[in-house]
Amino acid sequence: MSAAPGNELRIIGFLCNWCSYGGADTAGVGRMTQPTDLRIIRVPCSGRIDPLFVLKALVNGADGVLVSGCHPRDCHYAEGNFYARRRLEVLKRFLQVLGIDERRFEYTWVSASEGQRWQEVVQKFTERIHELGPAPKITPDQMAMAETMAAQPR
Amino acid sequence: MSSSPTYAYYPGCSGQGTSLEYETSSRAVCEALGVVLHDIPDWSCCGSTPAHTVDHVLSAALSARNLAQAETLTGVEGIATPCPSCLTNLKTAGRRMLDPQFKERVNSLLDTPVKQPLPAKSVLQVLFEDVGPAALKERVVKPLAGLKVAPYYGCILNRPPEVMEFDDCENPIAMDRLLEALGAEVVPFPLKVECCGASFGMPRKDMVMRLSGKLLDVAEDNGAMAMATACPLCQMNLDLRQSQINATSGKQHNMPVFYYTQLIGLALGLDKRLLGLNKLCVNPKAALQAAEQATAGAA
Amino acid sequence: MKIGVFICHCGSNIAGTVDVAKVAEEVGKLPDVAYSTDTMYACSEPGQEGIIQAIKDHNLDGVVVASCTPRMHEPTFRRTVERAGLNRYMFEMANIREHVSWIGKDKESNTQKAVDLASIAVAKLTQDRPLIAKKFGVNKRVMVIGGGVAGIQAALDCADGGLEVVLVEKTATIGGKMAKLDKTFPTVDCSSCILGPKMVDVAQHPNITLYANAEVDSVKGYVGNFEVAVKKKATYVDWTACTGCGLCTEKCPSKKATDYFNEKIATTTAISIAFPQAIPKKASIDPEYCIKITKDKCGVCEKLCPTKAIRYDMQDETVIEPVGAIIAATGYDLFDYTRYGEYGGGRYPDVITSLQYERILSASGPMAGHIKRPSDGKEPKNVVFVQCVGSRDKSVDRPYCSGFCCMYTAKQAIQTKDHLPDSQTYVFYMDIRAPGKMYDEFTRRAMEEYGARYIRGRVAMIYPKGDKYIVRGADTLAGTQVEVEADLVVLAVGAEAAKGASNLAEKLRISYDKYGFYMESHVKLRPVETNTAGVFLAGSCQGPKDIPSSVAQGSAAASKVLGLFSKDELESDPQVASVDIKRCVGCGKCIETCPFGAIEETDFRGEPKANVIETVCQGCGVCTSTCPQGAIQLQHFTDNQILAEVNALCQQPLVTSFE
Amino acid sequence: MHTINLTESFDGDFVRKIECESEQNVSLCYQCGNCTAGCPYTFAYDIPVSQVMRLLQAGQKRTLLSCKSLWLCATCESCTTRCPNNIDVARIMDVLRHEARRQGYGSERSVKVFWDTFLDSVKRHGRVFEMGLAVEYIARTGRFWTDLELGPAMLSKGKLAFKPHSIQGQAEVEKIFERFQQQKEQCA
Ligand SMILES: Cc1cc2nc3c(=O)[nH]c(=O)nc-3n(C[C@H](O)[C@H](O)[C@H](O)COP(=O)(O)OP(=O)(O)OC[C@H]3O[C@@H](n4cnc5c(N)ncnc54)[C@H](O)[C@@H]3O)c2cc1C
Ligand SMILES: Cc1cc2nc3c(=O)[nH]c(=O)nc-3n(C[C@H](O)[C@H](O)[C@H](O)COP(=O)(O)OP(=O)(O)OC[C@H]3O[C@@H](n4cnc5c(N)ncnc54)[C@H](O)[C@@H]3O)c2cc1C
Ligand code: SF4
Ligand code: SF4
Ligand code: SF4
Ligand code: SF4
Ligand code: SF4
Ligand code: SF4
Ligand code: SF4
Ligand code: SF4
Repeated sequence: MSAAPGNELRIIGFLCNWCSYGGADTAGVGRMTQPTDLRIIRVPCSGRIDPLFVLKALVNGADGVLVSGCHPRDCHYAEGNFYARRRLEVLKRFLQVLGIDERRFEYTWVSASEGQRWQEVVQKFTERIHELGPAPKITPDQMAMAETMAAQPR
Repeated sequence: MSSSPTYAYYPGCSGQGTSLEYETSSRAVCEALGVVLHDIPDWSCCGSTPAHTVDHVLSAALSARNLAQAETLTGVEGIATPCPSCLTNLKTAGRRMLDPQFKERVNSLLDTPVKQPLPAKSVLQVLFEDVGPAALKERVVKPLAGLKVAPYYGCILNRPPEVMEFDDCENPIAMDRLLEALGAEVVPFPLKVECCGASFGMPRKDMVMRLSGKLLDVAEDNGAMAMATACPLCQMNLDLRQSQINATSGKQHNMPVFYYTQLIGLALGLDKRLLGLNKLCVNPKAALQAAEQATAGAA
Repeated sequence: MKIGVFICHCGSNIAGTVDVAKVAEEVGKLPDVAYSTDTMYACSEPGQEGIIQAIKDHNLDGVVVASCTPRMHEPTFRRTVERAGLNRYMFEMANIREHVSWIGKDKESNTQKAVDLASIAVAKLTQDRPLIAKKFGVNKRVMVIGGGVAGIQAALDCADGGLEVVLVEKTATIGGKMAKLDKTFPTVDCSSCILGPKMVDVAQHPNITLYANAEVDSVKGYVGNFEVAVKKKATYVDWTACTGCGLCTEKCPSKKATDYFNEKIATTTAISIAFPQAIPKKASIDPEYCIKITKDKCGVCEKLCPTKAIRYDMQDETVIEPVGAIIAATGYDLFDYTRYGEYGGGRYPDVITSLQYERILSASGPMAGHIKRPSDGKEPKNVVFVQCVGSRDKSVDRPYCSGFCCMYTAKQAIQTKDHLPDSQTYVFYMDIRAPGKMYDEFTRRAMEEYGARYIRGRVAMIYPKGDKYIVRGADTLAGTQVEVEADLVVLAVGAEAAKGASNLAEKLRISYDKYGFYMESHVKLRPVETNTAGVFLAGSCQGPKDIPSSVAQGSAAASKVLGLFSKDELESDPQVASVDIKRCVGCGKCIETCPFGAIEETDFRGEPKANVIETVCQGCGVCTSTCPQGAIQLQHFTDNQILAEVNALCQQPLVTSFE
Repeated sequence: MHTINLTESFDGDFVRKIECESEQNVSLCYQCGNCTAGCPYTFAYDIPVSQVMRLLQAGQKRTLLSCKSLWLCATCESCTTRCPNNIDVARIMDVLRHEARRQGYGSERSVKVFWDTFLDSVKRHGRVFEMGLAVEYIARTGRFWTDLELGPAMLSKGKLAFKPHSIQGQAEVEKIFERFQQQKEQCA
């Protein structure tokens, strides 16, 4: 199931502390085996996730980025995930413009009790990234474009 | 509805012999109610139970030949069949062929491969969903008032629910509603989905005696004058073998066992020859007359 | 910067599938890492001492521990570094247990992943700044939501501890399920004799304000300072005037109203008092059945009422209650057994639920304690109990054990024999779950002394035969199919989350599992806390529980609240947003998006600027991702801190920086 | 009663094969007995269906493949419909039958011969020829037809044809059977 050692790809996860990070913990407590590619960065809320983080990760060599927050209506901070959703939708379009395969980026919802769901999410996303293979190097043009975008007021 | 519901029709082998009257009455009722049936050209046997006791690929392939034959028809929304056993095989084959690997294996046994299996329905489902009790009621010319009937669906018409996807798997009501629309009195029948003994009549008659005998007992206990079925095997076990059952159990059942399509045909006033009431072993005359008198008396 | 890194073995939990020494070695090579080692149990006494010693010996500025989830031990280690004189926010954790060793099988990959995770923690730490918590005042009032036995216990304990308590109950009376029970296991003593006095105490306690027939509408604020809007639903009777004399209920001509208290086995009058011992003992009108309200006729109760309490035009009313803590005690509801078509799906009158049977057994119930069949009022001879209905059944999405039904079934079998000595009981069970003091002995007594015939197997179908029911099951120990002719069948229906539980959870901002039961902060270590500070759990809202456990949890939740309120001030979490005045252009975008209204506009030398009200800010960071200038930064999760982590993971250097 | 040596007699390959062919996980069964309780044929079985499940968990190949119950199951789907663990028990019964056939078992001969005769009829005619089936069945079992008294009734009602209903595609159907013989097992 996991990529052969040495064959791993760079997958970065941004997870909200209350729901999805807890869900990943629950999966761990349940010993639900997962591919090893993913590295998780913990943030308080999916609303804290700046699309720029995702963009930077992809531009700087990540092969995939996974964002996961609380289910709609279940946000610890009432509506942070709602903001996240809106922003990340916009980001998907950004990626297309930049010429980055938008399938390298995914956002999803997993609650703290959903260990099994988390396992499935990781499994599927990792498989997808492996199907896409290592991300192509970013060209100087793309880099410049990303920089312009990063400088845009949000 | 703008256009008539149109189906590829799979009669099933028993319709050519042991359940001729089911076959003719199903066709007659469909025609009367505006359901168009196009026979699947040169259909073959689905293999029934024996096939799936050998192998699932073989069983699916026997059904799949008919699925492929049905694909030659145009303008049909699916396959309709009166026989629950054929239906199960058609549905199971279609469902399992969603798995490309399985489909591949099945197609490799066929001369003409299946492209996209058509959805299959029982004639009962077609009549219930495409015509419906309300429309049926309007067409009744000879209400069956006074006929106390136990509706018996048999074990596989609705089970397992994930495959059959029609009506309730413990307490189906489609036939109840149609019979009620005819004016018949549907008696409570708790064994609606209990098995009758299936195809064990020849090799293990004892099992059929016991299981079908129990169905007759419970129908009678609940005040039924007749039973209605939707399955050739059920009908045969309950009707043809009723004398054997009586001989084994010492009981005196005299319970006519109709196909529900025969009852619909009666209420619609269809040509008696197509309904084949004379093919029933337990003569239904007495029950039908009693029902008529009961209503006449009440009126 | 001088950083110390500690890679925990957690016994074999981590070390089993991660080469911890290698991780320590690799991370030790990072530029800012001054000290790196592995440690057996980082959280244990020697483990913590080791960290403190290293801070002192190596003059460390910050510490990274790579071990279990920060959701468990982050507070522990923060205290550790604080004891060594560091600011507690100069600490980071890498989760190499739940996210590495427990989910990956390949040691090499795990080790590499652990190195990466520890490295991002180091990267983040290089950007960390000391943060100082502020103090704020606490409103020492507590709200208890749900007036079952757990809520009652929690309310009484808090009130006895000197706190002001607001108890909110959805129905017209407190008491919950326990009020409906006749007797209770394992002592078979009368339920109302235990619960009744407690309910009276609630009514009479000077510190308790009771809102019955009320529900929580919305919750604002945070620990120490919540504001809860409580909707008092119209009862059409002025409860300040009603004395509970019951005259109205005697004369009301509308007698077909649904009797929820009696689990619908009886009907009641349109104006009614749930039961004689109800608290509050006040009448209320069911508007669906009141002839005055539906047809503008009748009006009998208004004429009769000696205190002129009837108000046909009463409206719902909302009150705001400021409280410092909230205890959720909303209990459970019963599984809807009509989903089992094979048991009749609700069509058979003498196939009833266990709770209906309690009402039949109860001396104050509709049958005055005489066991009679609902269909024909006859005394049953053969009574069959079916366990695990809607429990331990994946096909109806209820895979869990409801915990108390084995016990109450034994109780009901015993009571059946007590009431009807000539009766015979049968119990279909899969396993008997009776792990408690005197519990197993109790179920054994049902068999040994009361002759209950226990049959190990599930029931496949129930159908009527004459005026009896055939119950067809299996006796798996005998390896046969069995049939019992029953006069009455009692289904031990399982427990599921109370209706509306998930809705309330969303208001309280607490988590719930896929069945709607509330999630505790930690199963073993924090069983009555939630992940939302100031919100606690009691009773079966957290999962099915019998009365002893519900009461224990009620008391535990109360002691947590008393502990919380033992301080006059609480420390605020300094992980809040903060505005860089120089960068802020006063656009107000952050003010618009903050879900908590924590940002206000201030005037700074004639220019509008954003200002964060620290006590209101919850630290979500939505504003930080909103601000076009990068002017408002969530402390401890700033753009630079998170980017440092991203950077540590990516090979190529960052294109832009925010500074 | 004899003692089963669970370590020695456990046949893991057998369990895996049945699981693979039936696409079911037998360890999901917690032995509630619901299948046995609902099975209309329990009275005739030598091993009730829940115990079939149990013996399957225990990898008891020979006991299972030689049991009569496999041949008496009518695939009525009661067990599958009601299993609390959503196990397709009827399919497991079917798959056990397949394996029993392959390994040469057929403990309820009358049933097996009936089914075989049925399929031969399909193979030969493309559709079942009921009269032919009956005659052939009697010939194969040597049993004088127990239903003889039904013959006249059926004939007089026109329900038994003397000639098979052959179809044009008979050869196609025959080929299905032949190609099937050549196909490799999926979970071997
Ligand atoms: C038939 C049967 C017999 C039993 N017998 C026994 C026994 O003998 N011994 C034993 O120990 N246990 C027994 N139990 C278990 C017992 O009922 C529970 O342990 C106990 O009732 C749990 O108490 P609770 O306060 O947690 O929940 P509940 O009793 O369910 O109380 C919850 C309360 O919260 C209210 N509420 C729900 N939602 C809201 C909301 N949104 N807002 C405001 N209020 C709300 C409800 O109206 C209710 O009053 C039995 C259970 C059953 C079904
Ligand atoms: C093999 C085994 C495995 C288990 N696994 C689990 C598990 O996985 N999960 C789980 O939840 N539970 C498990 N348990 C149960 C668990 O051990 C208990 O729930 C838990 O230890 C109870 O804690 P306690 O504090 O009540 O008692 P104890 O752990 O027994 O602590 C009592 C303490 O009091 C001290 N003491 C005793 N008498 C005196 C005295 N007179 N004066 C002063 N001190 C005294 C004792 O020395 C001891 O330190 C397991 C139990 C066993 C036996
Ligand atoms: S710190 Fe965490 S990982 Fe280390 S021993 Fe303690 S519980 Fe285990
Ligand atoms: S409403 Fe009036 S009559 Fe009814 S109980 Fe209250 S005081 Fe008595
Ligand atoms: S007005 Fe309504 S509640 Fe009052 S007595 Fe009449 S029906 Fe009953
Ligand atoms: S407590 Fe007993 S009856 Fe209830 S779900 Fe658990 S095992 Fe079944
Ligand atoms: S969004 Fe940023 S710039 Fe605008 S007011 Fe808030 S802090 Fe200032
Ligand atoms: S972090 Fe920002 S958005 Fe979130 S509560 Fe604090 S001020 Fe409001
Ligand atoms: S019903 Fe399902 S779980 Fe129960 S014994 Fe049968 S197979 Fe096992
Ligand atoms: S499918 Fe077979 S085993 Fe299952 S209940 Fe029906 S006859 Fe019994």
